[in-house]
Amino acid sequence: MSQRAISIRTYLIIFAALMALTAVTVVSAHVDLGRGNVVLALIVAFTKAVLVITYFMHLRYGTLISRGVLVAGVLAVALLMFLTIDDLRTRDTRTYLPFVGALDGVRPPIAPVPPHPPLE
Amino acid sequence: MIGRFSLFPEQASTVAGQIDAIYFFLVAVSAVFSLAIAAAIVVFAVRFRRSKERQVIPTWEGLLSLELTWTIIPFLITLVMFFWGARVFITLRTPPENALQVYVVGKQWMWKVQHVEGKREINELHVPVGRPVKLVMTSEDVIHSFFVPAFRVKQDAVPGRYTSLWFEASKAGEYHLFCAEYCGGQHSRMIGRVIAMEPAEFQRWLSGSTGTTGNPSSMVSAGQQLFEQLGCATCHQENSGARGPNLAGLFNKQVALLDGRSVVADEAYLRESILNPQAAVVAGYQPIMPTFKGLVSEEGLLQLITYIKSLQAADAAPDAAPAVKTHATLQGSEEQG
Amino acid sequence: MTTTETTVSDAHGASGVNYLNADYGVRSWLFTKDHKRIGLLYLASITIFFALGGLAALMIRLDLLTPAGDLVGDETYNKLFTMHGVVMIFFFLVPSIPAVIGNFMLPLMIGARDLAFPRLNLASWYIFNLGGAFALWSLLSGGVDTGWTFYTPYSTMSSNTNVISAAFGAFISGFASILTGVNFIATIHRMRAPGMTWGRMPLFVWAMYATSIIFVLGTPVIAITLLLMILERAFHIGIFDPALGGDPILFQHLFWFYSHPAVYIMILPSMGVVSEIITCFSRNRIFGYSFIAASSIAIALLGFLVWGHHMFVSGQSVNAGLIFSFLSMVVAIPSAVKVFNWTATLYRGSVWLQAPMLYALGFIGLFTIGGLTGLFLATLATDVHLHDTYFVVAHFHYIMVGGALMGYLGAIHFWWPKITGRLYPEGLAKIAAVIVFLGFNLTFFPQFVLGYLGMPRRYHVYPDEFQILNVLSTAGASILGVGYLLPLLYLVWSMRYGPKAADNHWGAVGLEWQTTSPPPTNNFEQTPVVTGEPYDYRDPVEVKDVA
Amino acid sequence: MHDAGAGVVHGHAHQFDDAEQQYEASSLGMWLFLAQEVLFFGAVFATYAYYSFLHTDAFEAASNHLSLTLGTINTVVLIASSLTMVFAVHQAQHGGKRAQIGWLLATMLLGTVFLGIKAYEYTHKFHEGLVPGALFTYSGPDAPQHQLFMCLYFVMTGLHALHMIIGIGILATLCVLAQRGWFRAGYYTPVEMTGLYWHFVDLVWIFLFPLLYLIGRH
Repeated sequence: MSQRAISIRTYLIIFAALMALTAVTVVSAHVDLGRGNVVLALIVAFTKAVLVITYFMHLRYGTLISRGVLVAGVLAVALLMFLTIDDLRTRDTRTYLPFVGALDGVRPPIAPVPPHPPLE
Repeated sequence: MIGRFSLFPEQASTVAGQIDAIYFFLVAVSAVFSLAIAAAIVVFAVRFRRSKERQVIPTWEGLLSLELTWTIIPFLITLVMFFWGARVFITLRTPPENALQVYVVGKQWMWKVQHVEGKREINELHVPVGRPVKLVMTSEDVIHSFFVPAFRVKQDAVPGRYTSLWFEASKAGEYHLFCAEYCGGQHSRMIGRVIAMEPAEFQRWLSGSTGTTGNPSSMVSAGQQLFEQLGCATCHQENSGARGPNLAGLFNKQVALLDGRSVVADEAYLRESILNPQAAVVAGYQPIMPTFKGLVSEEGLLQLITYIKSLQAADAAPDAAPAVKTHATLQGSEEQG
Repeated sequence: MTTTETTVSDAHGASGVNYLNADYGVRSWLFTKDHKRIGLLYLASITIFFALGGLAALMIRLDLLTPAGDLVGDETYNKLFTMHGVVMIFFFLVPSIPAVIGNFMLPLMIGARDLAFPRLNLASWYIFNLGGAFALWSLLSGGVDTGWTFYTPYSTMSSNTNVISAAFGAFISGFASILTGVNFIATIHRMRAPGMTWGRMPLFVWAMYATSIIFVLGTPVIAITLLLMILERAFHIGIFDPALGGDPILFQHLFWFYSHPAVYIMILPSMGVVSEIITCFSRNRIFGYSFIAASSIAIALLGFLVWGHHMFVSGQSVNAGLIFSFLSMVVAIPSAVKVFNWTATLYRGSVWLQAPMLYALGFIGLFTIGGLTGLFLATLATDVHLHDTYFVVAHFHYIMVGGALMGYLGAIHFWWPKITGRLYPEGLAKIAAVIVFLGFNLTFFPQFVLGYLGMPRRYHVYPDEFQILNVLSTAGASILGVGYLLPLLYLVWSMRYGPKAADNHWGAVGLEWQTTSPPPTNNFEQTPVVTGEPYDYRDPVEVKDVA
Repeated sequence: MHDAGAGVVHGHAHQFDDAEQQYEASSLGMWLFLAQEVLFFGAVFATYAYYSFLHTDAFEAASNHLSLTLGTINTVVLIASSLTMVFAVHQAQHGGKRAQIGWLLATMLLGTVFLGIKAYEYTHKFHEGLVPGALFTYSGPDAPQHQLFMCLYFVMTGLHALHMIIGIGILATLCVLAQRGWFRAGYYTPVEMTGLYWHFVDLVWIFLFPLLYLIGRH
């Protein structure tokens, strides 16, 4: 087995970095940055992920194909997310009017039929 | 026309011609490529068939130029298909402003249509020729799909939102209406007719009332027409296997109900059973009758009741409560799986 | 020419010890770790499922003889076409070539002694059968009537048939294909024989590699989709429920994200098989090896981009429609390139029309029609008219039955001498191939016409004017049924009574033909060394005529 | 994947030429399995992203139902368990049998603590009437979207917890095998593969925590 041991010291440094990043993400959540919050949270999460993968999971010394497999998985998820949300984002109100929380002015013309009160 | 065998559907809307043009282009491309491949296979198989004496010397294992040609040319052809199809699709999906608006609600196994002027139809849609019609559709339960082959238009009716579809009938006549998205037990019976009429005739139909309330005979005939139109006949039939109780000779008779009560079938009972069928279900029948509240006007109710009163028992049929049905032909949609 | 030091044992498989007679008894089969035996176990399982699905298909076609659908009631018809869909796709087509021919031939073709993870391979078979048991249970206890697509909100809120056990069966069988995918990729990467570079790998191995990519990256998404649907139905929580702000169209997105690549899972293996058969029976080097190999990978990767063309009329946005339509055009090109390369391989070859070759040529013809009719559905304007009509049914049957199934039958016949050491009756096999070809076309070509006429799919009752075409289609279906019965009969017959096969009956050049037929448990005495390129049929190997 | 290729305890399985090939194959097999898991969780994250795009405000409000402190503690616990797992693999590499078992037990302990906190959170949600379905009694504004959020919360954290439970099970078997001396400096593949799996489960939580707990805090 090719000796690829990473020293204990490195592990502890990485652990400290992960803790710091967790603190950053929790603190930054309380600051109102509008859409920036989600973006920052994702950036921090990705950096933590990269740290864990390269050091804790030894992908630093991993083969090219192992890295390729992981990147392919992440790209597939990104593709799924991008195209579904792009479909949602570009739905044209002329062909698609969601009831829930939609344009308040549009009262559904065909009222859902309330049950008829029983005849006394 | 409905019912006449033909190998090609009618072109009854303005967009049908354009879609058929794309279709023929695609058929032509497919025919050319398929026949070319098939011919090449047959010719090569025959000309280079295996024979003992011929020494086989494979001469070439790849020509980049040939590979590029049969990559780029098919790609260009598909690009033509894409742009042409996209252009027509965009016109299909942008309803014109002056379109006549009609509301359509898909409900498990029927199409409920309501014109802006208040006229309502079930499984039927009357439209004027020569004027764009925009259908605003939704569904009360599962996904249905409004499909008129003669107009070449289709759009799913999705619960929880409106989807819309537009067409402009170019030829008067009766055309099939199908539900194209699988929606359960009677998906194949959720069909109907789209009747394209000349604008004048359409106006007359739209404003014409369904028979005067005055003389009873027209009331009975109007009632019968409403009875057919609302689809009551599909359940309330003479034969014993029907899904709904037999109405012949029912008026002023004692009726045993599911919950043990027994009432006299007077006008109030008939009216209540039409508007709120769940309130008094006849013993031995599934509570599957949909409510018609909001679908039939007061005037229509009176005509229906007059019609039911006019139905005499066919013969001295024993009026005992019908035996409890052992095998429910229509699975009650209420019990959850 | 692959010069191998293996001394081909002179005992031509007959008396020698091979994987079949190395060990006897039920335990030796049920706990085997030998990839060849697991391949045969899969062969048995999927043949049973194929019979089940085929029976449902025949019932559907018989019922559609009359416009009123007199054979069965509405609900039974819905359950029949759902069973036909679920069983044929999840339990026959997806595993067919990878799990049977792939398991058997992949190690042999790359000169390995076995797959990388033999125990996972056996676990995959047991998981597959567990999934099948759930599907059978849902069938026996009343069937499921949601269609193989399980669209919500019908499957979660309206159907009262046992949807959960059928969906759970498909969910579990997904893990079987994931394990197969992991096994194949690890084996191809790590266990190729010395000298076998990526450029010298047989094209069937390339096809298995591409299929495994989709197995690994696509199957988990269908697992989650079915799991969410099951949770929503079982606990009445509303993940896709419109009343809670859920979106049924999201279910369709998640479902088709796997299910379109799944159709490439079904066709890519057959493409690999055809590449092997075409080269062997035309004694010719493959035309454009690198283009065919690259096309397999391109199809696998591009296959993930195009799922939206199933949803052009489902309420998806016009913008997304344009994107998916364009990408669907791009994905059609690699398939076209393959078809042209196969046809070019026949040029100046020595075409020998044996049964496997008939299936391969049938595949090319029918797959071409299937692929081209796919363009009708990728083009936006025509798809609005054709979506959910019999045109779609005809299209995907041309790909799956005309393509994948013909390829599967071709593969079974081509490698039958290697798998069983026996020869099937050639004359009867050719007749069966022709019957299958004719019956298939008579069944599904009328459905193209029906489709454009506007007959919706999954209809138990249809207007009278569609009856003539439906009767034609049913007639074709009965011929097709006979066509499929013949191979079952004579192949089983040949297992015991077929004449012994030589080690290399067809004179092919693959590594799997260097070892005995049937091969020993460890595949090769010594690991072969590959020196030449894969399909080098330069000097004519004299081919013994069939007795 | 825990029994990948370990046919013969100290040599290598018959289908491999040498131990190096066996290790490479096992490692690639594990990474393929993790890629599949990325897609498995990815599909649920895609559902969550889709709905949070559709109901952004409602989801941010609903996120406040979750207790931030417990979420943060759980994140710390899980990253710590990753550290102890790395030490366990480290010891396995260097043949320290007792230390290796010690770190494995520490990892299992931290995993159990995580699950305990999770169980507490679930019961807390149950009492607050936030469990989706029939028991959902929250009736504030956008109640349907809150129920949808809670559905996704339970599905995502439930799946993650299930993977934790499987992980702890594998760690337990590793302890038993280590006790029996299966692993030595030259052969510790199962420990490393389990380490990869455990770190992956930690990674999922690293993404789950901000997306579920932190979106509504400002």
